[in-house]
Amino acid sequence: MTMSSPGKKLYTVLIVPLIIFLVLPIFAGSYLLHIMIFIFFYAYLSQCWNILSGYTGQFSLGHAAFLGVGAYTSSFLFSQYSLTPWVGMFIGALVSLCVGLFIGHICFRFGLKGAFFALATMAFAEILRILFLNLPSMGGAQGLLLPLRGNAPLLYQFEGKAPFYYIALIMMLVSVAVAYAIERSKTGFYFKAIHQNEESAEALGVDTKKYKVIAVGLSAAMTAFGGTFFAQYFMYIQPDNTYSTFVSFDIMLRSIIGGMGTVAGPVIGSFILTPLAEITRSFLGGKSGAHLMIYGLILMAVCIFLPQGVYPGIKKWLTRFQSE
Amino acid sequence: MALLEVQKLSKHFGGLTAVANNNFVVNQGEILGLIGPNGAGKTTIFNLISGFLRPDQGTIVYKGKEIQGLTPHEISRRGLMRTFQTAQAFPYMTTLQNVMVGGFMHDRNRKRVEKSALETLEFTGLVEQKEKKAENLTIGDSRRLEIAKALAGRPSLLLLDEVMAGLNETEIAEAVELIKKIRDRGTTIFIVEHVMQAIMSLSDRIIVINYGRQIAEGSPEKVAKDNRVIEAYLGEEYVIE
Amino acid sequence: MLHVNEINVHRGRVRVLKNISFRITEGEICSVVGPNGAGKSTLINSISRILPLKSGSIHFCGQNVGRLPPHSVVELGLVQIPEGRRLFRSLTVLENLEMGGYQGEGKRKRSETLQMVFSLFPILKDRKYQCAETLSGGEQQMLAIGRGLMCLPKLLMLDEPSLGLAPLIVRIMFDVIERLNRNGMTILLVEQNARKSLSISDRGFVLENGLITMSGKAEEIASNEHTKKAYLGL
Amino acid sequence: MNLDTIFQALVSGILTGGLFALVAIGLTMILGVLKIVNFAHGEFLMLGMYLTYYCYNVLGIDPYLCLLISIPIFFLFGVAIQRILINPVLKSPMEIQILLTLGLFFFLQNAALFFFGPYLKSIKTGYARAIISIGSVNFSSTKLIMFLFSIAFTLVLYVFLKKSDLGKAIRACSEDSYGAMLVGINVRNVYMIAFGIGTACAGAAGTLLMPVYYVDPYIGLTFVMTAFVVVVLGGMGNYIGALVGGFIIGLTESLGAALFTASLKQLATFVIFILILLLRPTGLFGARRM
Repeated sequence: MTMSSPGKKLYTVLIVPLIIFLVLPIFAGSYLLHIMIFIFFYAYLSQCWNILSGYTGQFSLGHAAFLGVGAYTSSFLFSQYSLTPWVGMFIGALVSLCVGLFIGHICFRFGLKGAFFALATMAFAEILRILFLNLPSMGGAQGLLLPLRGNAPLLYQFEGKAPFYYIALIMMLVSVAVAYAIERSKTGFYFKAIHQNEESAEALGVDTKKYKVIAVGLSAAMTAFGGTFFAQYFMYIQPDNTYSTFVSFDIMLRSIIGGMGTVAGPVIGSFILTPLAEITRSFLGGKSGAHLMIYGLILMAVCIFLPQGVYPGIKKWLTRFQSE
Repeated sequence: MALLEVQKLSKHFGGLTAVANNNFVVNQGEILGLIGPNGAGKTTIFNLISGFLRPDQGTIVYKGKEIQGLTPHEISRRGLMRTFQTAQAFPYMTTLQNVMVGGFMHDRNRKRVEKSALETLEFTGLVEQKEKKAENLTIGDSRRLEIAKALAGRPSLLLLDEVMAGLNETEIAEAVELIKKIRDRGTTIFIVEHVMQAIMSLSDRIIVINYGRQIAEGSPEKVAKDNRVIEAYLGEEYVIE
Repeated sequence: MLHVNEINVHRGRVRVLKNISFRITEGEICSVVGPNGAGKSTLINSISRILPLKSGSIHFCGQNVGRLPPHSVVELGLVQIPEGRRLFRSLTVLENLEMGGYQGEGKRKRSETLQMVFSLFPILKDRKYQCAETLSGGEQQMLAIGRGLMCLPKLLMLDEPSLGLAPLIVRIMFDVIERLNRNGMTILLVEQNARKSLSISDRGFVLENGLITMSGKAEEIASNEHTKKAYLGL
Repeated sequence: MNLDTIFQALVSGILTGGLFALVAIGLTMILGVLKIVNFAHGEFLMLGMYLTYYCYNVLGIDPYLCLLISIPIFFLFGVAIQRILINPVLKSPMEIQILLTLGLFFFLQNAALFFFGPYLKSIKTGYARAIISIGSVNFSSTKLIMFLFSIAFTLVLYVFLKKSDLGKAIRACSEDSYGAMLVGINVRNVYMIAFGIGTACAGAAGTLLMPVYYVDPYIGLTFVMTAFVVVVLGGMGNYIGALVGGFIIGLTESLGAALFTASLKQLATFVIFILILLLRPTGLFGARRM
């Protein structure tokens, strides 16, 4: 479906920006790098969301839960036991995987679907947020301030933004590769089959419950790596910037604008929305709320006028480009 | 030899008895027809056998093992597959991809699955539609796709639920040929159908149900002459003529 | 009374009705015969304005209804009893009937019509305060017809009124249809049970693959070799 | 913990429960009739509070008099929103509908932040401090008024749905919109009216809440989540269920607050929510019944 048999021209279309991305930190200033990091970072997170919600159609409104679990696990282990976040992020992913499997298992065991599943995920994230607000050992409402160690690559701490830039870029590329691999595999076929017609999938021998739980678990574990990145980049986390429902919205918005259930959607969406968010934030930042108002308007406009996101349009344009 | 044996099968919805104490067998290699008025419980029987509903009572024995209580995917993995009354394809996948979903049941390898899916499309006469999205198929082709998806899972017993509804006569004739071809490859078939000329020419035996109860069973000729069947299903006037 | 002129109707990309034209004269029963998926329900739904016309026009009592919203079509007296009944399941029998006389003339004459419906189907009067979903299949079909009658139809379109009903109830249904017709109601009937519906009809036509392949007197259609073989099981 | 504290919590829970019921009935009407999960519902309540705040502080209108303004305004607001935003997505997949109301949620919340600022606002009426005491149990008169109005509003709505033709038509549409269309009900209008009524419930609840509580732009999310809990508990589209569910959640929250710390009471709400979703997705009283 997506990107099936890309022609040579398509590769050139992709290789040019990739080279630009690789050399960008040499020329770019810190502000541009910061925006690029955010583009990659949100593309990554949104791709994780997309693997669950875009492909299998199980709509999560609580991905902040997995981001938060990842961020808190690695940060807690780092600040309390001086465990390097490079290891901590895997433990975070493991914990998040368990949380995801737990949520997925109990939701699907009881046959939660559609809006009910969405509401349940939102409630789970809220539960975690309230819980962490009330856990003094996790910093409570004040949050966790990570110990500064200067330029310490082994501790996931760097001077300057370039290393973060490359990490975010790699994360984005890996997530794209994972999505691409899934899309072409049996698992991907099953995910899409579950999305489009669960009953029929079941009749064709698909263990729909199992595959849905797998999707939640995979997506949760991957999202947790994003959590660690977030914590290391800002060196500060609190329940309201990790577990909050707005973080969940931020994560899913990119996929929706780009195109759910497509490999390129989250990336395209992030390239559109993240700079837009940054620009409106810096232009209208003086008045709080203004840029998020625009967010809301964009979201409503997308639902009414472009319910499949911008990807189908871009795809059409690319096919024309290839055939020329 | 009995491939599927149903004993004392019953199902109630609230106060309504959908299936009441049904007993029948599907023999290896035959085409068994199931007819009855709308709402008589035919689809309920299919749903019970394929695991989409749990029976209130009774046993369903397939290949010598009880399968009631198993999930639908477990049952289909044992080679008992079904189609749906309203063709239920994956609307945004191509015809080929639709069939591949069924093919992945026995094989992970994408290339091999694709190859055998193409063979299935060839067999069902859909190969020219392979790149078409399922939502854009004609009624006739979407019925074929419904069969093709199930065939990709290499069933030993195939339950066909009104696959001819809405087809014109040429299409019905083609569908009859296709079903015969499937049987000749060794798949046993259990079919629900309202199109009388099809069910009469296809079936080796026919079971007739009304209000969830079996009212007749036997060869097409015998069933067509049965007074109770005429009264409940074929229409009263048949008695006179 | 009803004049359908060269209508084309699409469902998604599929052209379901192809240049369909026919007329229905006041006081007759007209049957539509044809296989599943030939477009019979689509035909009724496009007359009811549930489905949009791609081209063509529909006139009812001299008025162009091709652009009216569905509820206005009902107000004109062009009423459909849908396949599958579509009752308001948790509303009582009485409330269901009241909803039939929701607007215009139907609302003004509500209590009169209600008496008429109750005399036609006495069982509904007994079950006045019961929820619709507690009725048996046959009673539900009676309620569906009663609810349609509350709209004061001039032309009543019935989509598969005998679907899934026991033979005895089917006979009652056909009796009611004949009685309504004798009292002056025009009826357009879509039925799987073609033999029965043709037997009470004045005229009929055969709809196959979105085309009218035959039309004429009901007896002619019933005795035609092709229809006999295809739809009458002879 | 003595008996008085618990009794106090019970009374307070019932009083708050009335308001929850009013919010939830609006939500459940939109859900039952239009099959739309309206995430922006809490924002309507928030806007209702701001409207009341400014009516009182700028125009000097008594908060309860303000009901006469807020109910029609929010009804029309709801009608407009249905017309412009909801109608285009009525036939879209569920995800798109959720996203649209999420977008509206975002927009309204941040519009409030933009225009009204992030600060907590509350009004001080003359009667805000009037305390009614029964034995050792004290409660504010404003809370009692809020409760009585909520219950009255809910009952009026119930009678309207049960007895009037339009009310029956609304129920008919929520049962089978296709069937409703075929008996001559203008389904598009019914959708607008139902959304209008649902919005008006939230707006009225906001007005009633203003003398009791503070408002800030973020208050909507809390209330919409609580309202979802109530709706799911009472059974989707079930009006009496929403009323009873409102009391249950009101009691749970106030007892939770009495027994645990205040911030954990919300936790209790969400945990109950998930348990209900899992164990009784049709709610305690089944879905869509009057």
